[in-house]
Amino acid sequence: MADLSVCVAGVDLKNPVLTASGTFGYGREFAELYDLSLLGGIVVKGTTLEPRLGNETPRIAETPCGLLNSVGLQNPGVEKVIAEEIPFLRQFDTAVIINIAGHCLEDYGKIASRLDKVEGIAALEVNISCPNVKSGGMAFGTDPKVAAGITACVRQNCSLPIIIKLSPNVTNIVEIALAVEEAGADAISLINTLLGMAIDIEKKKPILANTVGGLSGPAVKPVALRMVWQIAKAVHVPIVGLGGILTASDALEFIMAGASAIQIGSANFFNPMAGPQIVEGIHEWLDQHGVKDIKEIIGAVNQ
Amino acid sequence: MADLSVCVAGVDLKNPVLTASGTFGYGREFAELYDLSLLGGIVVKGTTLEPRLGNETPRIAETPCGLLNSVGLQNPGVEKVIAEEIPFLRQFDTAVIINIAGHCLEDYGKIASRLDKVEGIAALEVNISCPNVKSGGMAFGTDPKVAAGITACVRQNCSLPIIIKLSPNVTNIVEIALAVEEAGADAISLINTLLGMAIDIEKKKPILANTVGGLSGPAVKPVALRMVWQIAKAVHVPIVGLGGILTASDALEFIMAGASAIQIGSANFFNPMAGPQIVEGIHEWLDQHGVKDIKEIIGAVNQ
Amino acid sequence: MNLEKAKVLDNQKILPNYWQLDLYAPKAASLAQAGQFIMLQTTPYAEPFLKRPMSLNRINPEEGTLRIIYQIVGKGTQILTTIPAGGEMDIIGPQGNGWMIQKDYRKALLVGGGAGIAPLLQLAINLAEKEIKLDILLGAADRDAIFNHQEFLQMASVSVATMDGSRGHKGFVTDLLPQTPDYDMIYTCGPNPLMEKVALWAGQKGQACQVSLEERMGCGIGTCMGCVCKIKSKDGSIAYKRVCKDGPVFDGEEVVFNG
Amino acid sequence: MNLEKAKVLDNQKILPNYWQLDLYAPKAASLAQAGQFIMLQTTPYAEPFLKRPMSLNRINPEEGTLRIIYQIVGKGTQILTTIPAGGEMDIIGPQGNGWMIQKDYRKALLVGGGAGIAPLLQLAINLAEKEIKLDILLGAADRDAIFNHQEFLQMASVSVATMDGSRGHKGFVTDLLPQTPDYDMIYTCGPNPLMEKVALWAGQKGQACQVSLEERMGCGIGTCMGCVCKIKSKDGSIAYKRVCKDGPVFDGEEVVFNG
Ligand SMILES: Cc1cc2nc3c(=O)[nH]c(=O)nc-3n(C[C@H](O)[C@H](O)[C@H](O)COP(=O)(O)OP(=O)(O)OC[C@H]3O[C@@H](n4cnc5c(N)ncnc54)[C@H](O)[C@@H]3O)c2cc1C
Ligand SMILES: Cc1cc2nc3c(=O)[nH]c(=O)nc-3n(C[C@H](O)[C@H](O)[C@H](O)COP(=O)(O)OP(=O)(O)OC[C@H]3O[C@@H](n4cnc5c(N)ncnc54)[C@H](O)[C@@H]3O)c2cc1C
Ligand SMILES: Cc1cc2nc3c(=O)[nH]c(=O)nc-3n(C[C@H](O)[C@H](O)[C@H](O)COP(=O)(O)O)c2cc1C
Ligand SMILES: Cc1cc2nc3c(=O)[nH]c(=O)nc-3n(C[C@H](O)[C@H](O)[C@H](O)COP(=O)(O)O)c2cc1C
Ligand code: FES
Ligand code: FES
Repeated sequence: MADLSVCVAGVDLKNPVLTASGTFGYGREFAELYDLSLLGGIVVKGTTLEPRLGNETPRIAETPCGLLNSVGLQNPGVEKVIAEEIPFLRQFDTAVIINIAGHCLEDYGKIASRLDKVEGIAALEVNISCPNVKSGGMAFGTDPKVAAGITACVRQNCSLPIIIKLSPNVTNIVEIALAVEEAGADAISLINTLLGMAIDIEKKKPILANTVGGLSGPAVKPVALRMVWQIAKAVHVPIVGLGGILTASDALEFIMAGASAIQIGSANFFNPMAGPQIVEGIHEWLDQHGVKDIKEIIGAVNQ
Repeated sequence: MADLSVCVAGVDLKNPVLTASGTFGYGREFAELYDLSLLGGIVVKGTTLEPRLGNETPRIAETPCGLLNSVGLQNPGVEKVIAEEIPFLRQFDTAVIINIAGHCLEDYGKIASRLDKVEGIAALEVNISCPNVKSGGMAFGTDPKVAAGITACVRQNCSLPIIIKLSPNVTNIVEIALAVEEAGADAISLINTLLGMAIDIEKKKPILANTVGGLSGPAVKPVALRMVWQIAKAVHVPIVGLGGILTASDALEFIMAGASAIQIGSANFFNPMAGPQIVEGIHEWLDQHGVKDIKEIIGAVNQ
Repeated sequence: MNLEKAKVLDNQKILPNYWQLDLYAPKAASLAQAGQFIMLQTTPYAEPFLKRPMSLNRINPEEGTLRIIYQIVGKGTQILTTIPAGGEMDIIGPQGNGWMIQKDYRKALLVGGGAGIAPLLQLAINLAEKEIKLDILLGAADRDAIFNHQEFLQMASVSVATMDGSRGHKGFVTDLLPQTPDYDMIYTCGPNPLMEKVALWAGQKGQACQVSLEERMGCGIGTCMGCVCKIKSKDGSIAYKRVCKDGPVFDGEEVVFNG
Repeated sequence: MNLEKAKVLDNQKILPNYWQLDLYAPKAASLAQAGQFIMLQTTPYAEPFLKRPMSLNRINPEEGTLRIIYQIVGKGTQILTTIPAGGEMDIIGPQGNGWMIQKDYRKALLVGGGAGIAPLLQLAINLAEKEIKLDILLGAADRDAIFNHQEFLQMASVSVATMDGSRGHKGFVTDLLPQTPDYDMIYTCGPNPLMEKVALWAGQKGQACQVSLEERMGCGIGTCMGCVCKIKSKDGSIAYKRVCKDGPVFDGEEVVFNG
């Protein structure tokens, strides 16, 4: 069997398949279906300092080969995550990555320092790209200076490996990637959702209460893949690719584009077994193609 | 029957349904299927001063609910379009809109002035957003100053109504829209394609010879609709909305978001009868909902 | 959580806009409770992308079957009508909490509107088996949207209201709510305004009430926070709870309806 | 241009990786010429989005039928295998120019590889009807990818080559090209390297040759410029021509192969 282990942000992952923030809860539901230790890692729902209610409903609109969401970071707050969720996740032999978000620079610093010494956390994923919150959120991820500022602030406030998660809603993704790399990111993950909208023509109103939301699912895959490929040529830190991955073949596209690991987001809704099936599918493909180590094909299209 | 006529860039259209550049050729093939006079207008393939060969093949890659293309503006050049295509299109009672593109500012000026006095042209659509050409193309549409510069240049070189076609590959679409409005655009059309990529994992190579291409089709609809809605609140010139429209219901979403007219692009591939069927479908919807005039629902979600 | 490839036993039109789908899904059928729902995938492709939540109208654990009654609304339900007997579809479920029934109930009222009538049939059967006396009120736009009438009549007194008067009372089904109710529990499912009215009325009359909510769902399994509703605690604070996991059935008093 | 809703008469596996699809499409069948193709929509949904180009293996204008032989390659052809007899699918076609046949031909060579064998059968039938003498060379990876062998044998001498030697010559089908050909026309369809070799050889031997190209298609009707190939004019200048409209059949000498 091929070696599937990869190293991202200094974290050794048994395989490159992680689950994406906001689509996997804290793993409890999926743990009923399969052993979470099969996954390379789990990225939990975006966590904020204080509990957050999130946006009004409807929060979900289906779109062609995808969906819009405007959940708006509903979460129980960092204290409850530390008290109740991390201990649950620690049971599994998989990397636990906490996705964090904030209203302002200070928030990011505070939550990073709060999580710094908590046992069982492999890394932080810093969401500077949420399109669903009024203040901050996506705006942080569309300006290279602000993005770098948040990266530096998280860096100063904790010693955990940090993965900066980028927004695709930008003219120049390479510029942002370089800025966060320079500011101390140990890895970069992308993409978060594309800002989108859907209208109910009978009601003559947007479907989402929040008017706009984040587009995810297979529809966005070509954009995500292009951005991974673009930044892979520019940065030196490892890249975690995501956006529309549904199958092992999709995952391999991202890996060949330059991602050292991938995340499965909306696919968890389409096929709750996507995680272990993609791990399995990658294994099979590598074996069939005589590839002994997945690291041989990371960035293969650029070689 | 409801009144479907709209006015865009000072051009009276019998209905708001146009066909999008690059997906309809010069109408010849579709003229075998239906009377082109049923359409509000036809936007021809991107036309350049000199003939262009375009990019290497493969130029097409299918993606979830959409496709990538990297045709790269293959066209016979403006002289041949004037000599052979415009006379053909003039036969039909529909607005003929010539989509133009150039390598540099000068090109845009020259082609605009060449087309200025040609009979049978309703308007120019200025493509500052083609992702498939090496120099210029999309880069023009991602910088508000450059976009304004091209708009002003076309404005100075012809008296035809001009529609500026924007690229969605930007952080701030409103900024670009305002810049081209200020510089003299009579209308704004959007979106052109999103920059995307697909990989053939067996060959470990991009599917497109050009590596990246433009994403179109239903997949992009939520992004297109969001951008139309965003700029509708900001600009005063009419908006032509497109991106993933497949049905009359999709078209009505764009109209309610603020578009005065819409274009049908990739849908022509999925369903060659999309044009007249969408005109018909809009008619039916308006009649069923007691709307006497389509203009009543333009921008309805913002009211 | 149960994932299952269900087999279509039958799929037929029962009213102009309503279809009845019989599935063979033995695992789901063995686990299911009245008031629960399944997430149903309409095509094997990624389009439409999301699964559709559908209540269980009948549960037959012995035969391993489930019945769904679905209204044709949009793309997904249109596609559902094209799947012939013998076809297969992926389901997740049963999901959610189901109706709460206490042993000591003696009399209950069921109020259903439109597609919301669907989850009341299995409930009525379970209540009737426990010899709980039932009153049933069914409402819809017109008689073409009233289904299961005969089945309910076998178990209870049934009153019907239609907006156009084509069957029963002409007007809202809530017009039929009694002045002096004496139920141990009131169960309601239907459009939000209907349930809101019933919950309000029940509160005013000091009657307990359960409502079964609908919300657009991403995952249907509790992970995405897409399907939440506003729930008021005793202390007045408001929290968002997941319709798919914490519901779909909630205490009528707790729910904050949006109008 | 002809749009038609074709009815599936039969759809069955003929080899491990090849299926045979019989369609009732009377309009298309009445218009079609050997060497043309149809654009075939695999689902009624927008996923997969593009239609698949498929050559006509048999054309029966009297019965209004068309036969396609398709190799399972990816998503679209996988889905095709699930469509039962009685099903319907949208098609556009016939498309393209078809094989050119001149009245005075007396002897022709057909060289097919893999799925490229498909459009040669109707061609062979048409040539045989005109009493043109035929030699046929068929090649594939292994014998599980050689189809229509029996049908060809009824009309011509047939030689087969497989890469693994499981049928006929072991090696490339182009190994079987004769030293001193004397054909009025050579027709070839298959992978590009095969056609390139045949075209080169034909050129060297001073023989005329037609090749049927494949390219990824957007529209399949000539409007998108997606499917072009490089064609060299007499004057040496190079133009892009559309495989879907100006082809798929081109003069072998004119085509600039990329590899
Ligand atoms: C717990 C629960 C139980 C339900 N039980 C039934 C039932 O027994 N019978 C029945 O006819 N209907 C029921 N519904 C409603 C049913 O799910 C929707 O009518 C259906 O999803 C519409 O799908 P569509 O593709 O036809 O419509 P579209 O409008 O094309 O769907 C687009 C998207 O919106 C969602 N959506 C649209 N309307 C609703 C709605 N009312 N509730 C939730 N999501 C919606 C769809 O699921 C899909 O994601 C139930 C809903 C919930 C939440
Ligand atoms: C004129 C013409 C005639 C053809 N005739 C036949 C035939 O008779 N029998 C047969 O088995 N195959 C034929 N092909 C090839 C056939 O079109 C492809 O194998 C098929 O489109 C693959 O679809 P898929 O969804 O299974 O593969 P996928 O790889 O999932 O398809 C993805 C996309 O790439 C396109 N694509 C993939 N491979 C090819 C290819 N080789 N040529 C063109 N487009 C491709 C698909 O159409 C689709 O748009 C023909 C191609 C052309 C251009
Ligand atoms: C319902 C939902 C909730 C999400 N919540 C978060 C979040 O809290 N934090 C975050 O960084 N990303 C969040 N995302 C974005 C995903 O993690 C992922 O970046 C995006 O969906 C693209 O991947 P996909 O196409 O595989 O879903 C959310 C996505 C969805 C669909
Ligand atoms: C094959 C193809 C060729 C195109 N060529 C052009 C072009 O020459 N000029 C232009 O402005 N847009 C071009 N476009 C973009 C379309 O006009 C349209 O903006 C885009 O496809 C989004 O609309 P859709 O999703 O309805 O296709 C092309 C699109 C496709 C698919
Ligand atoms: S639908 Fe995802 S939490 Fe309920
Ligand atoms: S596929 Fe569009 S021109 Fe040939």
